[in-house]
Amino acid sequence: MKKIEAIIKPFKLDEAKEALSGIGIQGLTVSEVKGFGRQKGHTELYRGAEYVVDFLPKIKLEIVVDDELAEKVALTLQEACHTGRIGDGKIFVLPVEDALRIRTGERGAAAVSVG
Amino acid sequence: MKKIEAIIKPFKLDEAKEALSGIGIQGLTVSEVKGFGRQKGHTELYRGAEYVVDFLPKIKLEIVVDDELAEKVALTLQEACHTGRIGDGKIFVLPVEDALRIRTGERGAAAVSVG
Amino acid sequence: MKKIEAIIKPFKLDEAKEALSGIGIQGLTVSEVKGFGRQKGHTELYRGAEYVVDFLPKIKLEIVVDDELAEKVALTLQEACHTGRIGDGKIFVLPVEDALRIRTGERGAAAVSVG
Amino acid sequence: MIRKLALPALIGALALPGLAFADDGVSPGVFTANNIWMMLAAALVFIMHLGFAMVETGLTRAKNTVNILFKNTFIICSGILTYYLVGFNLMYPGFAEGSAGILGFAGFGLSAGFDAAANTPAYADGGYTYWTDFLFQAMFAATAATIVSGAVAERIKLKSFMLFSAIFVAFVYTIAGSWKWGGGWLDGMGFYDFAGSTLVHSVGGWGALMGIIFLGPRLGKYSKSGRLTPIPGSSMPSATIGVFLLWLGWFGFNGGSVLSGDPAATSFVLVTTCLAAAAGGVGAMIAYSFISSKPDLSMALNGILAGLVGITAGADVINPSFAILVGGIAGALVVFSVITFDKLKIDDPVGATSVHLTCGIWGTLAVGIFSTNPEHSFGIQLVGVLAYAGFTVVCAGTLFAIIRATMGLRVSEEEELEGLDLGEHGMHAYDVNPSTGPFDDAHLRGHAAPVPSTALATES
Amino acid sequence: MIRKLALPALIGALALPGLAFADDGVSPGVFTANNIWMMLAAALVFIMHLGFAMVETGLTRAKNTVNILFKNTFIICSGILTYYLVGFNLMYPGFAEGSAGILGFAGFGLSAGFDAAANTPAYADGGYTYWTDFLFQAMFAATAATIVSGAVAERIKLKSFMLFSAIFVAFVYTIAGSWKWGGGWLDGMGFYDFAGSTLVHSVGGWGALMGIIFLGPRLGKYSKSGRLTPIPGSSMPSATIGVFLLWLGWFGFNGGSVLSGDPAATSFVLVTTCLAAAAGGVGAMIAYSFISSKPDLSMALNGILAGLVGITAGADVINPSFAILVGGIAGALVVFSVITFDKLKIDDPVGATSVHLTCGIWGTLAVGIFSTNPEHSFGIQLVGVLAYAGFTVVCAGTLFAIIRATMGLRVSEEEELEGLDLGEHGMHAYDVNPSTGPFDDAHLRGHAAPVPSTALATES
Amino acid sequence: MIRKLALPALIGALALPGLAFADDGVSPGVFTANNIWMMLAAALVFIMHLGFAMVETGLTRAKNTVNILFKNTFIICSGILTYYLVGFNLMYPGFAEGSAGILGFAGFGLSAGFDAAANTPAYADGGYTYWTDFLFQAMFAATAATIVSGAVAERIKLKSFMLFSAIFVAFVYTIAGSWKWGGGWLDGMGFYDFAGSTLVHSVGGWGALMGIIFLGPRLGKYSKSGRLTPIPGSSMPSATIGVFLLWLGWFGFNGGSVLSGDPAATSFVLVTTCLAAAAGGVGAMIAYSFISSKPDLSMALNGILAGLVGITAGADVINPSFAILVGGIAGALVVFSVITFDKLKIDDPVGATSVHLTCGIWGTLAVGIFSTNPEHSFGIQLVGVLAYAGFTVVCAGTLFAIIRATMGLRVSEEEELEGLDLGEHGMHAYDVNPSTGPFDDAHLRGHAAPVPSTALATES
Ligand SMILES: Nc1ncnc2c1ncn2[C@@H]1O[C@H](COP(=O)(O)OP(=O)(O)O)[C@@H](O)[C@H]1O
Ligand SMILES: Nc1ncnc2c1ncn2[C@@H]1O[C@H](COP(=O)(O)OP(=O)(O)O)[C@@H](O)[C@H]1O
Ligand SMILES: Nc1ncnc2c1ncn2[C@@H]1O[C@H](COP(=O)(O)OP(=O)(O)O)[C@@H](O)[C@H]1O
Repeated sequence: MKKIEAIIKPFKLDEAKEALSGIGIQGLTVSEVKGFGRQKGHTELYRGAEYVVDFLPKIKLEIVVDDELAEKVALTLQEACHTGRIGDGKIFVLPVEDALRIRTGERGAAAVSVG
Repeated sequence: MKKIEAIIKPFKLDEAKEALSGIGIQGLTVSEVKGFGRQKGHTELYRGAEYVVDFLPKIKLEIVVDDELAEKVALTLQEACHTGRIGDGKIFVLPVEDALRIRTGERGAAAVSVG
Repeated sequence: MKKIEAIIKPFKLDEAKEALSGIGIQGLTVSEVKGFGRQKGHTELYRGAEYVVDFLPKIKLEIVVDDELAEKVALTLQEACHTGRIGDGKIFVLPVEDALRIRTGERGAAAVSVG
Repeated sequence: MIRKLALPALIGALALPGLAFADDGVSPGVFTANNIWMMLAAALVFIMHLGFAMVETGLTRAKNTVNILFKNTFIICSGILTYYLVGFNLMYPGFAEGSAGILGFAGFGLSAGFDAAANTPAYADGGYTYWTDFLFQAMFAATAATIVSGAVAERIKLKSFMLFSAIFVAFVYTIAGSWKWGGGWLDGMGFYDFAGSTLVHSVGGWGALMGIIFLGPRLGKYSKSGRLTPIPGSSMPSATIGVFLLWLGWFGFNGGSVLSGDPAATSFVLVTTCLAAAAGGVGAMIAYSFISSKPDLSMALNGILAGLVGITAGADVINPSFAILVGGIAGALVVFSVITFDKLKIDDPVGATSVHLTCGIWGTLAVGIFSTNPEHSFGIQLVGVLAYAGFTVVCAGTLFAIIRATMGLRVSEEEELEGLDLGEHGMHAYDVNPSTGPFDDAHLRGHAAPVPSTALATES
Repeated sequence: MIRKLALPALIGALALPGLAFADDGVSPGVFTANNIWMMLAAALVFIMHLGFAMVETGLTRAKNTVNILFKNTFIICSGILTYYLVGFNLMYPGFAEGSAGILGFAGFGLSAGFDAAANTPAYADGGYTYWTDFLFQAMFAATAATIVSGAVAERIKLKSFMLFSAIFVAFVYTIAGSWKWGGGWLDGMGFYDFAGSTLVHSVGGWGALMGIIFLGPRLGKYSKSGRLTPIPGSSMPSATIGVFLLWLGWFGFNGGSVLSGDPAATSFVLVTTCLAAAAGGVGAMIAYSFISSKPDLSMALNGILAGLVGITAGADVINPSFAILVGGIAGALVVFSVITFDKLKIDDPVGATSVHLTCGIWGTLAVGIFSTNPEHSFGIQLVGVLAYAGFTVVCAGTLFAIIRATMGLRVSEEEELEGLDLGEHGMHAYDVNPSTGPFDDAHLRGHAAPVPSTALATES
Repeated sequence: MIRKLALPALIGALALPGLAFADDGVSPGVFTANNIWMMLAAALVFIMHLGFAMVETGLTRAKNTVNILFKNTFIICSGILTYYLVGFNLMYPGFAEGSAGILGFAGFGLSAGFDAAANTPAYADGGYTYWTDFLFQAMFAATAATIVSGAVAERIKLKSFMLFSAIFVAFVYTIAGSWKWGGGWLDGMGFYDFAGSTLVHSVGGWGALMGIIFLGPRLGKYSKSGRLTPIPGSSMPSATIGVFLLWLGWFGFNGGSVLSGDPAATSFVLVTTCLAAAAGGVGAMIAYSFISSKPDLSMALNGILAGLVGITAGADVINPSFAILVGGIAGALVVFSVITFDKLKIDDPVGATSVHLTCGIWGTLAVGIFSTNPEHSFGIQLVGVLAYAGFTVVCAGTLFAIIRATMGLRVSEEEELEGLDLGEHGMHAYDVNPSTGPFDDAHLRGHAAPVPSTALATES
C-alpha cells in the first residue's frame, strides 16, 4: 500500500475530492497546514508597520491506497489541483506497511477498500 | 522503527491515550483533521437553505515505536477506539528509518524510548 | 527521497526556518499539533477546580528532500531547535518513494528542488 | 417597588383633573422628567437581556452558543408578549379590599391604557404613565426565565425550555410577584423587597435549581468516581461584556424601582447599587484568593453580579457603608456557593443559582439586618424567602416533571456531545478563521458551486 | 416626526421672550426634560451604528470583517460631517410658502444655532434646542448608508463604497427626507411616516438593492446550474449583540421621533415599538417553523428588526394590539423575503433588503390600514412608497453606474477569495488562538526579531 | 467642570429652605431633570469602562485577554471603593479661603450625603444631588487607571498593576484633580479643562508612559537590530465595540461635565463632542493615507478617540467648526504619534499614550487657541499641562520604581511567551472551535471522566 500526501491550494479541495471520487476513492483525510516555498507570502500591515507573512494556508490530503492505485491517484490529483501557477503544491508517495479498519479489524487492502 | 498513524473519532482520544499508557507508550503527537469516508456528513442549515458537510472532525494520532511494539500499538488502538459504527477510522503502519531526540541527540530506538 | 518530520517547540519555528534556509532548503510544510510526552502539561484552573492539560502545543515540520540531504536536514534541525530541556521534540526520517510538483508535473528529486 | 394602584385616584382625576394635579403637587416638568427616567430604566432593563445572553454565551462551550442565543432571544420576545396578554394583569390585579391577596386577574391586554387619566400624573402620583408602567414591568418579567436559561444550558431540549420559560414568565413569576408588588398578602405582612432580590432573582434561582435537579449534570462534568472536571467557557470577553451590561442595566433595574425620578431617592439607590457591585467584585476576588493564588475572572464577574443581586432588596434602605458590606459578603458567598454546588453535583454552567438564588436570599435577609426602616424585620423577611421558595419550587418542579414525562427534557447523549447548535439548529456559532481554508468557506465546505474557472487561473 | 420649523416663532421669541414662553406653555422643567430625552434619543440612535456594524460582522465571513468594521466606522464619521456641512440644511430647508417642496437648501454649516432663540423653548415648542435637533437628525442620517453596507458586503471595493455612501447620505437621503419631514410636497399631500419606515429604511433598502444588482452575487453563492450554497456568518454572538443594540437604539429612533419627552406620546410609542419587535421575533420563528424544524437564529434576529422597521412608520398611530399584528406580519414577511431574494439570486449577506426594504414598505402601508388617524389613507401611503422608490432607485442606480464605469465597483476574484481584509486593509480581524503557536504571534509569523536566547533556555 | 462647593449655600439652605429654592430659581422639574441627566451621565461614563476593556482586549493578543479583562474589572471595582473611602474628599476637599490649593482632605466616606440639604437643589444650584455627585465623579476616577492598563498590557505582573492602579486612582488622580476641579491653585490661575483632556486623559497618559518606560517593550516587538515587528491585536470586532462604547460614554463624560441638564449648554457640548469624534476618525484616515494605501481600522478607531480626547478640554467653549478642526488635527496627530512612539521603542499595544497623552495635551492647548472665552490663554493652559506632567511623572515614576524594586514589575520571559492568561490566571480566554474536537472539550482535554459507554455505542 501507499500513502499519497498532497499539499494543495485550499480552494482546490473540492475539485480534488470530486476527481478522486471519479476514480473510486471513497476515503481521505484532510488537514489545514501552512506552506513555505517559492510562492511568495504577502505583506501585512498593522498600525503603519509592515511585516511579511511567509507561511501560506495550504491543505494537506492524505489518501492510503493499494499499490496499483497509487499512480492513478497521484496523477488525478495533479490534474485536478493544477493551475500552473507557483504554489500549486506537491504530491508525495510514501510506503505503507499495513492498514487496519478500526470498526471491523480488517487488515491490509481490505481496510481501505470501499466495503 | 514504525510510525503508527491512527485516524479516530475525537471523543476516543482520552481512551486511546489511556490504553497506550497501559502498554508503556509515553509519547505521541495529536492533530485535528477532517475525514471524508463512508460515514455520512451531516446536513447544516442556514437561512432556509441546506448544505451537506462531508468532512467530519477526526483526530489523528502519530506514534513512532520500535518495530516489535508496532503491532501491539495498532491492536491496542483498534480495541480502544472501536465502537463498531461506521467512521471509527483507520490505523496505518509506516516504516521509519531513523529517529532523533532533539534534546539529547539520541538516535534510533533510544530517541523514542522512555528514557 | 526522505521525509523529515520534526516535532518542535513553537517558538523555535523561526530559527528552524532560518537554519534550513541556510542549508538551501526552500520548501517545507508546517502544522500545529499537540504533543504528549515526558514534558509535563500544565495545570489549568476554572472556577475553583483544577485540571491537568497533558497536551502541549507543538509545531510539526515536514520536509521532503533527496536522500543525501536528509541527514544534514535532521542535524540542522536538531541544532536549531535544541534548548536542552525536556520537550524539545523529535525528528523522524521516513522513506518517500516519489514526489510530484503539481504545477509542472516534474517527478522525483526535481519536484522538490529549487527550480 | 410597590406599584401604587391608582384606580381610586383615577376616578378622582377624571372628575377633577386640575385638583388631582394640585393634590399630587407634581408639575408637568417633574412628571415629564419622572416618566423619562422610567422609560430609560425600561431601556436599561431591556439591555440586561443582552447582558444575560452574553454571560451565558461566554461561560458555556462554543458548540452550544447558537442555542443559548436563541433561547435568550426567544425569552425576551415571548416574555413581552405574554406579559401583554396576561402577565401584567396577573401581577397587578388590584386586589380588592379584604381579598386573600394570593391570586387576581384584571383582564387581558392593555385596554386600561386608554382610560382618560391613564397617562396623566393622576395615574401614579406623576411618576410615570400607564404605558411606561407596562413597559418597565414587562422588561423585568422576562428576567426570571433568563436566569433559568443559563443554569440548564448545554443539555436541555430547546422546545422543552421554550415551553417552560413561557409558562414560568406568564404565570409563576407574575402570580408570585402579585403577593408583594401587586399588593398581595406578603405586602400586607410587611415583607420588603425593593427591586426583586427575591421576587425576581430568587424566583429565577429556584427555577434554575429545579431545572438542574431534573436534568442532572452535563456529560463529562463528573466521572463515575465523582471527580469533577471543569468545563471552561468559550469566551471570557463575552462573559465580561455581559456582566458590564448587566451592571449598567441595574442602574435601571434598581433606579427605576424608585418608580419616579425623585432626585434624592434615585441617586441614593444608584450609589448603594454601585458600591455593592464594586464590593461584590472585590469580595469575590478576596474570597477566591484563599482558594487559589491565581485570580479567576469568572468568579470576579460573578462577584459583581452577586453584589448587585444582594443589594437589590434593600437598595433604598441600606446606607452606603452597609451596602459595601452587603455586596462584599455577597461576593464572598458566591465563590463558596459555586464551589459547594459543584461539590454537590449541582452542575450550573454559569453560576446562576449561586448568583441569583444564594445572593437573592442573602440580600432579602440583609434588609432585616441593615435596613434603616425599623419596621423591617428579619423574621418577616425570612417568611417571604420561604414563601417564594415553596411556591416556586412546587411550580417549577411540577412543570419540569410534566415536561420530562411528556416531551422529554434532555437532549440525547450524541447531541450533547456534538453540541446543541448542530442538534437543535443545524448550524455553528463561530467561524473566525480568517484564512481562505476550506472550513471557513461554506461554498467549499458543503456541496458547493465550483468556483468559476477564471478565479482559479488568476489566483497567484 | 415633522420637525417644526420655528422661524416665525423665533422672531416672536426674540421680540417677546417672556410671552413666547407663556404661549408655548412649556416650563423650564419640561423644556429641560424634553431636551434631555432628545439628546438621549440621539445617543441611542448613535449606538445603532454599532448595532449595524455587529450584525454585518456576525453574518459575513471572518475574512471580510475588518472591511465591514471600517466601512461602518467611516459611515458614522463622514455622515456626521456631511450632515453638518450640507445635509441638515438640505433636509430642513424651510420650504417657502408655495414652493414645490422638492429641493431647498438653507445654507452651509450650523450658524443658525447661534441665533438668540435657537436654544430656547421658542425654537421647537420647547421640545429641544437647535443643537439637539442637529445631533438627533445627524445620527439618523448615517443610518441609511449603513443599510447599504451590509447588503453589498464581501465584494464591493472599499473606496467605491466610501464615495457612494458619502454622496448617498449627504444628498440622496436628505433631499428625499425633505419631501416629508422637511415639510415638502409629500408632507403636503398627507403622506405619513412617523420615524422613517420609508424615509430611512426603504431609502436605505432601495440603495441596497441597487448595489446588489450592480454587483451581482458573491462567488460561490450560486453554482453555474443555479443551485444555492449558503454562506454562513462568522459569529452569531456578534449578530445577536447587533440586534439587541439595534432594538435598544430604536427606543431613541422611535421614542425621539416624538420630538419631545411628552409622557403619554413617548411611552405609547415605546410600547408599540417593543411589542412589534417582540412579535417580529416570534413571527419569524413561527414562519420559519414551516420551512424547517430546526429554528434559525439569524432569521429570528432578522424578525426582530423586521418588526421594528415595520412599526416605525406608525408607532404613534397604531394601537398596541395592531402593533403586534404589524410586527408579527413583518417577522413572517422577512423570512419569506430572505428566501425569495435568495431564489432570485439577489445575494444579500445580512438580509438588509428584506428587513429594511420589504418591511419598510409593509410598515408604511400598514399606516394606511391600521392608523387611528382617519386622515391617513392607504392610497397616499402607496404614493409615498412609490415616490421614494423611484427617486432612490434612480439616484442610487446612477451613482453605482457611474462608479462602476469609472473606478470600478467590485474587487477582483482573487481578492474576493482571499478576503477583503487582506486585499483592502492588509490585515486580519481575528487571532483568537490562545496557544503560543507561531500563527498567533506576529513576531514569529512575520519577519520577526529572534527571541532573546535567555527565553529559550528557561522555557520548560 | 468645576464642581461648585455648596457648603455656604448648604448652611443657608438649612436655615431657609424655601428661600434657597427661590434664590436658585430652580424648579422641582428642572432639578429632577438635571439630576436625571447627571445620573445617566454617570451610567454612560460607567460603560466607558467596558469600552476600554474591549479596546484593550481587541488590540492585544488572545493569550493575554483574561488578564486584561481582569485588570479592567478590578479597576472599576476598586476605583469606586477607594473613591468612596478617600478619593472624593481628596479631590473636592473644599479648600479653605487662602489655602495653597494643593492638598486637602474632607474626611473619610460619604457622611456629608446625610446633611439635610445635600440632596436638595441647594446643594449644587439644582444641578444634582450629593449622591449623584459622588457617583459621577467616582465613575470618572477609575478612567485614569484604565488608560495605563492598556499601555502596560501583555507584560506587567497582575499584582503589581493592581497595587499601582489602586494608589494611582485613590491618590494621584484625586490630588491632581483637586488643583483644578476641586478649586485649587490651577483653578485660581484661570487654567481651563472642561471635562478632563488633562485632568483625566493626560494624567492617565503620563502614568501610561511611565509604565511603558519602566517595563520596556514586549518580547519580539523589536529585534536586536532595532527593527520593528508589529504585533497585531486579536479581535478587531472587540476593538470596534470598545471605541463605539467609548464614544457613547463620552455623551456622559462631556455632557455630564456641564453639571446640569441645561438645554443649550449640554446640547452644544454634545454637538462639539460628536463633530470632533467624527473629524478625528476622518482625520486619522486621511493622515494614514499618506503612509499606506491600505486603510488601517485600528488607526481610524484611535482617531475617533483622539478627537474625543482632543475636544474634551474645550467642548463648551469651542465652536462647532473649530471643534471639527480640533478633532481632525487630533486624528492626524494620533497617527503620527503612534508611529513615532513605535520608532522610539515606546511599545504601547493599544496606542493609549498617543490617544490620551498626545491628544490630551493638544486638546488642552487648543482651548488657549480656539476658546470663545477671551479669558482663556495659551500660556496658562501650558502651565497647567506642565504642572500635571511634572506631578504625574514624579508620582507614577516613584510608584513604579518602588514596585519594581520590591515586588517586581514584569512577568518572566517564559510567562510572557506563554501568555499572562496561563501565567497569572491559569486559564484561557477563548475556545470558539465549535467542533467536538478534544481541545474544545475540557472533559477530554484534561483528566476527564470517561464518557458513558452508551454514548459511544450510539454515536453514529
Ligand atoms: N521540500 C518540501 N517538503 C515539504 N513540503 C514542501 C516542500 N517544498 C514545498 N512544499 C510545500 O509545497 C507548497 C508549494 O511549494 P512552492 O515552492 O511554493 O510552489 P511549487 O510547488 O509550485 O513549486 C509549499 O507551500 C509547501 O507547503
Ligand atoms: N483511504 C483512506 N486514506 C486515508 N484516510 C482514510 C481513508 N479512508 C478513510 N479514511 C479516514 O478514516 C475515516 C473513517 O473512514 P470511514 O470510511 O468513514 O469509516 P470506516 O473506517 O468505519 O469504514 C475517514 O473519515 C477518513 O478520515
Ligand atoms: N513516540 C513518539 N511518537 C510520536 N511523537 C512523539 C513520541 N514521543 C514524543 N513525541 C512528541 O515529541 C514531543 C516531545 O517529547 P517529550 O517526551 O515531551 O520530550 P523529549 O523529546 O525532550 O524527550 C511530544 O510532545 C510529542 O509531540
